[in-house]
Amino acid sequence: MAGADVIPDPMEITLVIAKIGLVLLVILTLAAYLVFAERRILAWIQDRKGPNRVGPFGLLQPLADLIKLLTKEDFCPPAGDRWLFFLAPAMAAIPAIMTFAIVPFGAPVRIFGRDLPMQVADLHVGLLLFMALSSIAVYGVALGGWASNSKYALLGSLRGLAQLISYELSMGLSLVPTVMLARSFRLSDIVAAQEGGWFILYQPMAFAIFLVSILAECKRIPFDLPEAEGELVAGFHTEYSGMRFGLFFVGEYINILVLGGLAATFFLGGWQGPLLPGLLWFWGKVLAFAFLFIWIRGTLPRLRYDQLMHLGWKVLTPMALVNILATAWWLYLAGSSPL
Amino acid sequence: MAATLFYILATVMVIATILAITGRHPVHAIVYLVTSFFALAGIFYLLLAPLVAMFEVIIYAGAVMVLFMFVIMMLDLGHPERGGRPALGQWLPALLLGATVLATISYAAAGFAGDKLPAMLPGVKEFAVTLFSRYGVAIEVISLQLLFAVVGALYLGRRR
Amino acid sequence: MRVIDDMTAILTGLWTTWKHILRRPVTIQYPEEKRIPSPRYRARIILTRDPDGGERCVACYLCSAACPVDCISMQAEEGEGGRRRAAWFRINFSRCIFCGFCAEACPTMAIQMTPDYEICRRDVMDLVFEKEDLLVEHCGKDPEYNFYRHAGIGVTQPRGEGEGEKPTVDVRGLMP
Amino acid sequence: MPKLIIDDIAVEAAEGVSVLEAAKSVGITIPHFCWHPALGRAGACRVCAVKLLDGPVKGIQMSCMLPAQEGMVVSTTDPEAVALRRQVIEWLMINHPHDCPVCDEGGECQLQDFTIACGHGTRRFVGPKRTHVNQELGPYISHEMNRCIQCYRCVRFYQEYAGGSDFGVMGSAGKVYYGRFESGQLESPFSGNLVDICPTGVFTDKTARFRARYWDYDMAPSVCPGCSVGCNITPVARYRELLKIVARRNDMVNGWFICDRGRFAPKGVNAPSRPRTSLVDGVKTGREEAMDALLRRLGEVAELYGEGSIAVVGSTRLSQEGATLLPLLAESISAGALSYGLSAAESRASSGAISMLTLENGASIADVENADCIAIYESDLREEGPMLLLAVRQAWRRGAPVLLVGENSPLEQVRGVGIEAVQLHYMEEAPLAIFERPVVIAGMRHGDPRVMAVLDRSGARVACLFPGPNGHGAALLCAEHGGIPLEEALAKGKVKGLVAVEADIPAELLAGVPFVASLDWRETAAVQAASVVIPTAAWVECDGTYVNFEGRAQRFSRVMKPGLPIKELDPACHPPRIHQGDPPGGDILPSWQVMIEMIRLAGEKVPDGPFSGSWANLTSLDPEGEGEVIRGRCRRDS
Repeated sequence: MAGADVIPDPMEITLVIAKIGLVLLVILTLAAYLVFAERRILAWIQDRKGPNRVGPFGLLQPLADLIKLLTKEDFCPPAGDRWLFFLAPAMAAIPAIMTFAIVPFGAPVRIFGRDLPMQVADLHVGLLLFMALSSIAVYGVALGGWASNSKYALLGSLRGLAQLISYELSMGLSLVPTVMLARSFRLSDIVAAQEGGWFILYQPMAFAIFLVSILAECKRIPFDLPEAEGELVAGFHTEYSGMRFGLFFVGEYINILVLGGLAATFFLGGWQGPLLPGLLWFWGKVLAFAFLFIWIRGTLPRLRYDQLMHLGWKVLTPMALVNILATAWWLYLAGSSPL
Repeated sequence: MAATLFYILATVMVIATILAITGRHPVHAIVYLVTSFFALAGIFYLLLAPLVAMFEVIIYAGAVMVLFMFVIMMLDLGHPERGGRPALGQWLPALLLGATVLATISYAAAGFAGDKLPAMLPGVKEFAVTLFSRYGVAIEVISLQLLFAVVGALYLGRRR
Repeated sequence: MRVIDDMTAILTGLWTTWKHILRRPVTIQYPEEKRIPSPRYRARIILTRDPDGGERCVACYLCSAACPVDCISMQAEEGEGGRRRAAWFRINFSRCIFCGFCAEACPTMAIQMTPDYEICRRDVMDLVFEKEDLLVEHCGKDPEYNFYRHAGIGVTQPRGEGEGEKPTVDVRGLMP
Repeated sequence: MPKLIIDDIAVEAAEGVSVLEAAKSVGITIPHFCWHPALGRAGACRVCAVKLLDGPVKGIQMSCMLPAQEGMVVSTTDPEAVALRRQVIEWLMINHPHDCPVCDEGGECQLQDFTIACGHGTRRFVGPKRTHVNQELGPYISHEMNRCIQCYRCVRFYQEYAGGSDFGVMGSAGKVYYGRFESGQLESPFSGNLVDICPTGVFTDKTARFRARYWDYDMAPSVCPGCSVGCNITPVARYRELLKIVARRNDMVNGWFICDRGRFAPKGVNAPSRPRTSLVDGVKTGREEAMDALLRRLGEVAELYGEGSIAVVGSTRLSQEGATLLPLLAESISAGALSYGLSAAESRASSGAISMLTLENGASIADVENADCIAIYESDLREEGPMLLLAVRQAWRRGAPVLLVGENSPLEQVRGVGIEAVQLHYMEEAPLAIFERPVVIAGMRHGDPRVMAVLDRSGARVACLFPGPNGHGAALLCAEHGGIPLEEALAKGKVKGLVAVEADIPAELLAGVPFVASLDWRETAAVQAASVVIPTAAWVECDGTYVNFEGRAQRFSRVMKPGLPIKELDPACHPPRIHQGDPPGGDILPSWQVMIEMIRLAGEKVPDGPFSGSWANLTSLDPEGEGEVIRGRCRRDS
């Protein structure tokens, strides 16, 4: 086999592994506290106090939740498909974590005499990898619901399948203009291209479409039809308990962080920003997105299913297509370097 | 290193494909097939064709198979896995076609065995330029076809 | 413009919830802070006494008949002076739904409901309250009422001397 | 048969029936107090007012006083009638003490029901209430005159129906008082019916004072075990304790009433000394072990003293189920003698009676009431069948002479019910032939079997008072299976082992028997002497059948679950902190089921049920029904 037969520098491997470990730690901790933050913020919105009993200000609540989930019975419905039932939560959580590999979360730093990008893998098809992984995440929802052998779970997973592939389309299409502007699929290039001005300024329409689409991709209110506790008990994860339920849950919150990070990367200049270091800017933007998600959850009611499909196919997708055309015309008229 | 990875991926792919063919449960078969696609994408990546690898996953695993699954889950197919095994007569055409394909590939592989792969495969830009200039017309025809399909679907699904 | 209306609606919603984030929560931290319910609150059941200190309960079985969950049981017996009383009286609070039918049915105002809502116990069996646990040393919400003063059968006072009674009839008298 | 219309329903009433009864026959209840089916009308209470819209009489009328006539159109819901009833009930309630919570009648009180039915809710009259002093009426009945509504039912029953002379009505107008002429126990042997007949709580059952309420009662149709009359009763139990007994209507037997003996006499069901667990040599064991031990010891007795040294003894209080199984039990343990617990004299008289009685010449209580001459032969009805005395009084009120024949028919018995009777020495002296419907009531205790033949020829209907509630059934089976009196069996000196099944054997007879086993629910001499005791269910704790004096088989139902009453439980055990199926002492079976178990253990073929073969038709008896007469089986079979 020709091609990549290069012995990698052991130092590089060490650094990459360290980065992976660090990112994993940060992401999981953040996801856990995002759950806590959501409960507190929702409580505030509803004039309640929220969990405030475990530790100071309830800060140890995620730990308590973890212990509870770990000690619960790991149950599989007798008529369910055991194998897929146990596989599904992992298929939901792992793509979400993997996606973070391509997100540049800070300015490159010099360490041990070499430039170290604050990014686990700087793929030149990074954006496509994101698309690929998000399309894989669909399987977790679909198989989990189907393997439960429960009508609520099956309905939830059917809804989830249709919703996720529908909104993936508008999400992908809304990203095309950014690629056209940055002239690269590489995420570090996209960030670099926004040095002069964030893409949200040039592409407000694409940003709006992307924002709505990632809300739907996260299955968050107002697009939480696959879970819809008022109609389907808990949707596709009705039959899950213990840590498997926890995996679905954590996957969802990691997804929020990852998609927030990607939104920042694609439209808000990634880690770029004045005065403060890049790391702070990036995480600040991610948390701002997370807060927005929670805020929206505390405000909006759930859509009806036909409204959801209408919005996806008849509003967002055509708008994204028109936006691509407009951008193409603009680029064509403005010449090779519009920015 | 790359060779090791290739053999691992190839083994996974072959086994998954065999399981997908012989599996009697459609949902299990889809899961095996998706696994096979993943392995294939990995092999493409090793062959320095990351674009193809990504499209493999996005289009085949992420779209086509999901639609398959959607249909299988929507239509209650009962329990086809409990049905009988296909008779030998039904296996024959598949075996025949399989043998033909295998022979062709062997012949082709033998023919190209000595050739060297180009040192660098074209990047995204070259790929795009080729696609939209040299094969531009074909692409447009195909996309028009897709547009018809979309319009047709909207027409069928319109509210009466 | 519908789109603008819709956007305004969504933004108004977001603004409303934002205002509520900054508002003080209305939650009461229960074990530390406690509310005192109104006197008519229907919680722990008691058996009261009449103003003279006697048991009001005459074990007439009306509360147990009215109880929709069958949580009241008792055994009547004859006490001193011809008073009817409960030999034992039992309320199973693990069954009680605090509907208040018993208090409503009680003809002697004996069974009453109090605002004491803290009746959790570690052991379910401790929720079975016996007469000693239920009987209190006061009149509850009806400080004046005394059943036997009104019931003309001469238990707390000689016959014919209760409230609104004529002296007893002399059967052998010749006057019409 | 007059036809009339009541509340838009066309009614065809029987001749001479009141409008109230005519309405009752189609399910319309008109409130009433003084009217009673057995006592008729008095027109005293005025609450049965109805309005006649059309026909021979018009306007407001008292429906109990008004005979149903052709063409009447009656409205019970007319506003005028409703208003009158409401006013009347308000008057009746003016002096009521409002003490329902402490009144034992509460919940089963006609006054409560009709006060609500008539629409009276709140007392409006503010004046003082009239009060009375109560009387002490003995240990069975308590008196609360303040609750009285002056319907005269008590006096009409006590003086007219039952012939009592110590209780009556005094005073006038607002002072009307019902009571004895001086405090003391009521003398009539039917005084307990005052409790049933009083529509409110003036007379209540003192033995069940302050115990329970109607809606909590465990009740079932049952038959009195007091004597061979077999009055229909409703025993009332609560918390596994028999509280009281109430009369149950059966026009073929006792009508509406029962005697005080059946109502108040201690039945032993609640006795603390009652056997509740199986005992072997005084040690508590399980029932299975006790039955094993019993069979083993019977085997030892047979081995020691030879075949036929065992006697099986039943009794006349053993239900017909047990009595039919007794011969099978005797066979399965190879017993040499079978006794139905009849004494030698009773046995002779009973066998005579059994061979004499046919379906035609037996007398029922209704026959007694309709007789135009009654002879009481060698019997004290106060002991052998008090309710027959009440029936004799009804016949006497219609003019039938009453003859007391023989030395053992005391004159005092009829004095209690206010009858004048003639005493004779011999049955032959009675001029039965000159009457159309003469009835002879014959006692079995002192009866002479030769007289039975005389009676058979006399043409009179005969009521033979067998001993015990199932005396007739026992006598039938005794004749069928060749039972002998226990004295005779013991006199031969061969009997060395006794199996007593609910048998009341005198202690002196037991003295010489080495081995005694007892199946019983009463603490009899046999239970005390027995080395193996297996407790059985009392008559209120199981279903069963009694055959009464006239040969009427009547089914009684289980009233309560067997087991130690809550009252007798250790307070620490109640409420039960550990939940279990049976209460303590609840693991007992009816004697006939114990007998089936023993037959099974002895290795014999087990019958399907208690009644097989020629008795099979008794299986489907309805406890609510009138019973089935099986008298004269012997003659028909032979």
